[in-house]
Amino acid sequence: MDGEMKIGVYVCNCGTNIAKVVDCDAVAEAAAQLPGVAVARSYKYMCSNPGQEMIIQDIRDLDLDRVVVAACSPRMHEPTFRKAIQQAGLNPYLLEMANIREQCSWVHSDPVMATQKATALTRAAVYRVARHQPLEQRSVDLCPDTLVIGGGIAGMSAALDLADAGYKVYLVEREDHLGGNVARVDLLAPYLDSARDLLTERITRVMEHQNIDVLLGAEVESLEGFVGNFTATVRGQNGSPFRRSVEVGNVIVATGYKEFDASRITYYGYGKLPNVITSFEFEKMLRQGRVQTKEGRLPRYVAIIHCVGSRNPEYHTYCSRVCCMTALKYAHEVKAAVPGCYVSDVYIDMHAFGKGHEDFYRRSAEVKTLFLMYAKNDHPVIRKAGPNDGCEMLIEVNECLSGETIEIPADLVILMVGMEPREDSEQVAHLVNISRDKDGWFIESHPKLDPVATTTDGIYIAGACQFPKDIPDSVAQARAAAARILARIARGKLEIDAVFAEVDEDRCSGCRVCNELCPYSAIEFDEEKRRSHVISALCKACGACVAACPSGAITARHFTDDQIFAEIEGVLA
Amino acid sequence: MADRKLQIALYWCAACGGCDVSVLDTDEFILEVDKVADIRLWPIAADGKYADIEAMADGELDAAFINGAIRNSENEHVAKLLRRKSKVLVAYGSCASFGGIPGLANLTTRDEILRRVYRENPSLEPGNTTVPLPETTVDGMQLTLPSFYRRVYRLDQVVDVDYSIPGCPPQPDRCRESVLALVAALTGQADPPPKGSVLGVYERALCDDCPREKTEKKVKRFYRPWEIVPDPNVCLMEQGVFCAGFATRSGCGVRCPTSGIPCRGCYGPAPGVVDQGAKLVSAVASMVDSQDPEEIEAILATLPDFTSFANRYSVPSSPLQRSHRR
Amino acid sequence: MTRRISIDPITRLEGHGKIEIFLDDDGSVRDTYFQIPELRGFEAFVVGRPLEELPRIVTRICGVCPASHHMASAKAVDACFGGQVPPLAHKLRDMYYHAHYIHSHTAHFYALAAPDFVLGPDADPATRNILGVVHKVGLEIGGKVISARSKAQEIQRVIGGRNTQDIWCLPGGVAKGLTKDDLEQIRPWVEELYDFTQFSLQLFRDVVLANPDYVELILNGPYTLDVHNMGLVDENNAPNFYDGEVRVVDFEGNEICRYKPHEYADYVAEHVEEWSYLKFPYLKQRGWKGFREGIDTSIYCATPLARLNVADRMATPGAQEAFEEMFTTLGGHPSRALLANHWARLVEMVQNAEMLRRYCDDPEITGDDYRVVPETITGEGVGIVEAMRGTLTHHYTCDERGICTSANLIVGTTNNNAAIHMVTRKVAQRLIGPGKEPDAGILNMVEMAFRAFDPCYSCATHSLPGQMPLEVRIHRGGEVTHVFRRNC
Amino acid sequence: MSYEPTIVGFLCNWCSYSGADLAGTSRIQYPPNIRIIRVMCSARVDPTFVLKALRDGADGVLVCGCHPGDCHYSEGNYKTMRRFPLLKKLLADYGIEDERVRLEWVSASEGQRFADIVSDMTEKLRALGPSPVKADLAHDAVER
Repeated sequence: MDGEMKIGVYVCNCGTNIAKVVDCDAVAEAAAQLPGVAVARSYKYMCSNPGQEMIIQDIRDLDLDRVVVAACSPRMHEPTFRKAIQQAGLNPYLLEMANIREQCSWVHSDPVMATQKATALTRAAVYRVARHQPLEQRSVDLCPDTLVIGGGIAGMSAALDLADAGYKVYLVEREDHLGGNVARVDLLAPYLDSARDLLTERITRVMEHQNIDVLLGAEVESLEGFVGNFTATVRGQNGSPFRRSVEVGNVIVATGYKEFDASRITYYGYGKLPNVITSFEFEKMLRQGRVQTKEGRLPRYVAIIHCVGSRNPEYHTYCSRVCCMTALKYAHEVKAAVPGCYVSDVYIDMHAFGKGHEDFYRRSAEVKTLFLMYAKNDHPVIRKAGPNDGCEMLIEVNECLSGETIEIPADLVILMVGMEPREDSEQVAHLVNISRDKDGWFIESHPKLDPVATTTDGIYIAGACQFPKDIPDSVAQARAAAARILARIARGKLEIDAVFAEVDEDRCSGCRVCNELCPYSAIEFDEEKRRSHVISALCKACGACVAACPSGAITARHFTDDQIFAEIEGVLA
Repeated sequence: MADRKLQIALYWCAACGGCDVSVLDTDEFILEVDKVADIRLWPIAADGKYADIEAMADGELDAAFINGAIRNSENEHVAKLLRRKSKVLVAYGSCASFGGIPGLANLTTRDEILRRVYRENPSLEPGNTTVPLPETTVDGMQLTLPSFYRRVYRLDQVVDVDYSIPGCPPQPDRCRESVLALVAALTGQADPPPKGSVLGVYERALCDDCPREKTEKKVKRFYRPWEIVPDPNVCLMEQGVFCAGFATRSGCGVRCPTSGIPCRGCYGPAPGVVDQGAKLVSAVASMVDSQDPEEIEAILATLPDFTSFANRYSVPSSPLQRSHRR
Repeated sequence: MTRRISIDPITRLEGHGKIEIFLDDDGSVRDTYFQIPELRGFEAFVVGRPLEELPRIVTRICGVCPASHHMASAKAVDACFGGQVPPLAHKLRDMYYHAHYIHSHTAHFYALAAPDFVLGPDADPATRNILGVVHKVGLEIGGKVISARSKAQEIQRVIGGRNTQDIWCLPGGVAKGLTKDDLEQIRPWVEELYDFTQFSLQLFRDVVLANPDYVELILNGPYTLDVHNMGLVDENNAPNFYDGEVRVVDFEGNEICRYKPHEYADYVAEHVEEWSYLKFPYLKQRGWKGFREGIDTSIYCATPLARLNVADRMATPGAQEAFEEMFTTLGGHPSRALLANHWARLVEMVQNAEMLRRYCDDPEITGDDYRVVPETITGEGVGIVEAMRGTLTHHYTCDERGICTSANLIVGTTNNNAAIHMVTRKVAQRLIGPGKEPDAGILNMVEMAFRAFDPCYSCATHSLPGQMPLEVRIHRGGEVTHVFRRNC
Repeated sequence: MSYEPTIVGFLCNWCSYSGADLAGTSRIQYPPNIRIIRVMCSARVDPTFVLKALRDGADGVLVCGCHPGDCHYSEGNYKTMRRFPLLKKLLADYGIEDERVRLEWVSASEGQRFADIVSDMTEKLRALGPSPVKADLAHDAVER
């Protein structure tokens, strides 16, 4: 078989990312000696246009029939190079990548060992690609309807874009009203516009939109099927209890966040001191237009404490990203509500990275807000004030900038509680089969290049369920998800990976070991023929049945025993 | 048939004789073979000398059928001799094909065997310290015994084999079919099967021919054959009785499972399978009905000595061998 | 100067062996060694296996008499599991085993032994085999033999699901029973076998007894030995192949000892020689006295003739007749004429066929009570049956889970190891000597000595895998002057 | 000369392989002794692969999958988990030391964990010495 074969091997230097540790020329030279290799080159950036051109030219000039690219992780650029060789008329599955960056040059420092390893990985790729078969991409019909889980600002924004484009959307909201966490907010930083106005516009459009089916007080119970053809069961009791199943092609998860529970932190006396409240409780006061102490008096001193539950090894190490600007917003709103009230803002760092944020910070300083900086590991201490102190509480802060210990009066203390994943995020992740990071936020497919998709095809994430976000970011991600789905719908048919398992009926003895194994029930048993067979559209190519079949009657396309054996021989040769 | 009678030889290496009996069990068929072929060598039933074979021209024999595993230099010597003298060499039976039951010796060591036979043995002569030696001299008369290989090999691990006919022993009707096919090929009446072909077997595993009813393979415990009187109509595996049938090539006539005895795999792995044992690992594990590591361990503990079940006839065929380990 | 003759390999037996004959300068035999250069590992590699698997592993000790090992093993395993076995299971196993006897004896008598008598000891080696016999006696008789042996195999298959490489016995009984349909299928075959045993006796009379040379050879040839006899008998001292007590009788007919299976180690011990892998069993209470004949020797044999020597009578009428006819011809009971073993086989076959008839008419034989699930594991068990080639002992121990912790096997042919060594030497000394240069014919006569025992070295050498062909080498002055090797 | 073990790693595409990539993007260093082969799911790892890797000269084999409960294919890793005890029995009977074959759960966010596992396994295999399989096969060739 190798006799006739013409394999091209391309070793990427990735600038210096690979080349600084791995001797790419040596790897290419070694590859050139392997059976079936017609050409082996080392080049600065294989993924660049000239790099791809080089491959395409070689395929045409040397009529290569197989290509190996030794470069970054296939999870990064496999699609890129598949497209490239496809342009040159090769079947995209006649490509194999050797991961010599993420799994070699970036993790090893010894040039000799690293080069040896890169050579072995490349050899394995050559052995493997020699056994690749051209595979037909499968295309299935795609249901243009979309399921959006979560009726917050992100969910609504995504739903509207899809609906405006003329496609059906099912918007499922657990609460009996839309709006999510934004509905709990009064004004919005940094322009102090009204959250209600913002929402009312969205909510009315959503409720009135003929393409949007809003299911309030409802939850998604189960999600079956695969990209393009999901079946979701929605259960709810908005009015009378109901359960309905809807067919959708894609799903957007926009389930948002919950605020940190301040009572987990004892030292701020939340729950004990009546006038220590959380940012959300203060928002409520603002919306009701009654900024006052529990005793019903107007506060003369308001203190705002940042990073409650955030950037703190005991609770959450991350920054919740919206609290700083919200705190500044409070300074303005307090002054507006209680003229002459003194506001002190006790912070660790002032994160003002967003558009207009820095100006907003400056403007807040102008309204005479006292800014006090405390150190991460040295939180302010609140105690009840004495009868002659003329205030409810006294807050002791070791102020970093002045280096002095400062005691400030407070009638009302606002704790800027951070964001954390909802309690049900684990169930949701399981429901739609996506992963969560160590804090419980949903994991995107790629942190930089693919921030709205997930590892499960057809499932997208938007808004603060992925990580703390402010409204602009949430809306941006939501509309990005909508755009991704629209692009997919526009293509009409849905190209899905040609990789799936097949039963050789001449080898299947009908023992039925595989029947129970498939997580997608893709294996059915034909009682007539007494054979098992795989419904390829349902198969996600995990290969569990392939390994389990005692008579080797099941083959995993593109992950055949033969190909993996070749890879084993390659890395060990 | 052919104008010239075929020249064939039957030989046994490390075998039990069951393969030769399976040839006798083809009954009158032997007389048919006698019509078209001269049996130049058949130790169990015919007189004939090594000298006769050594005197033959290379390739003078049309076919040699060798049963038994390779245990010692003598086995290897004769196997090589017959290879040289024969146009076609056939591994006959499971020992020649996979190593067979004698191959279970590869799970222990030569020292262990000698210890158990000549040192720790309830019927040994009291005070015995003697162990047989490769070379002895009894008052001037020198006597030799062959030394033995550290492990058992299957035939194709020492000589080039053209075809194999597995089974312990091969069932007589399979044997007839295979021999007829070969005779046809050797007399130019049919194209020879591709080299390496396994003859006298079917493509599919035993379950295909097993009448027992199969539904869902999920078990909470395994039963050893002595622990249960199984339902005669239901798949033994589904009753928790380890049966290698689903990992074993059919051809035997399913005689064991239909008699209430689980298959132990004598017909060898399905085509293309590297190791029967490895395949049984994943297949059997797939049936374990639990997700709790401890419960999984507990369920699997009801299946002791797994290896001798998974590789009952194929230890010498495993990719792993421990021949030189103490 | 010593000259050396080797016959290698000896043929028409199961397994391999080697005979070394040392000649003095004058050509007289100085000594002869019967060596078994083969050892297999069953005692070692059954350790660690679940006990109930053993009856289906040890059958590979010998594929010619697998049922003997299957049964002995099954009985040893039964004992390890507390020993409750329904009576019907014992009946079925016994019935099965009688069919197996006929298969094995037929194969030996016609395929291995007959050539020497039908064609003659010094016939052309190329024709001296079963096919030669068939050509000589004609296809009709040949067909009879083939058909009978085949039926004997088929009966086992119908009763136990399989023949060669038996699977059927489980602790506490057998895996399947015998249906009425099965029984009706078997019945005519049993009749055919009975007729066949009568036919075979007649053939023996016509071919052997009608030939004075053969009778002379049997009665007064070198093929006699003053050693004792061992065999399994029932309470009436009739041969019982599947069950009973082991009885040892000296060559004058006096009982030396009688023991139950679990007592075997008190009565039998095995001597080891450096020049053979095969051990030499002897009567333990007499101690090892070397390879010596005589009334006080500790050496015995366990063969068909030995079994009939040990027995006072046969268990069935037809067999009793044949028994009496044989010993009258041999000049009394017991007999030392080893070649009579061939005749004894035919006598035993009559009992086998008559027993099969009995079982066919036993109303209980098609019952359902053929298996119990054992409740206890006692940890140790011994099983003894009469294999065609001698008393067969399997002795196992196991742990509390029923995993084998040790195994000891004393196999049929092994019992005869010393006797075969001695008779071979005796025959060589008688036939080779000054002026009597060994030729192929003479050496075949040497081989006829052990062939009488129907030795099975695949069996006997169960203790390490790998087989060597038996050879006879003629030594002179450390030089091997002739090597006679026949393939076996 | 000092011996360096070779480890063949079978990593599931979704969690463990991404975890190994993350170790890379985070520049977490670990010994270069491992050669990674990507499979879609740890459940694709046919025990035959492990035998073959050892046969072909690997001193150790590492199989990594998603943490139980987190499998991209919902339960693939449980299937792998069930196979391992039997595979270990088989390997032990062929004289393969326990440390040579490992099953570990590594998520896409556990780059550090992956690196630690590889370092630890490399250390253990260095201490254990070369795989006996290689030696046996070499020995077989010259003396039976």
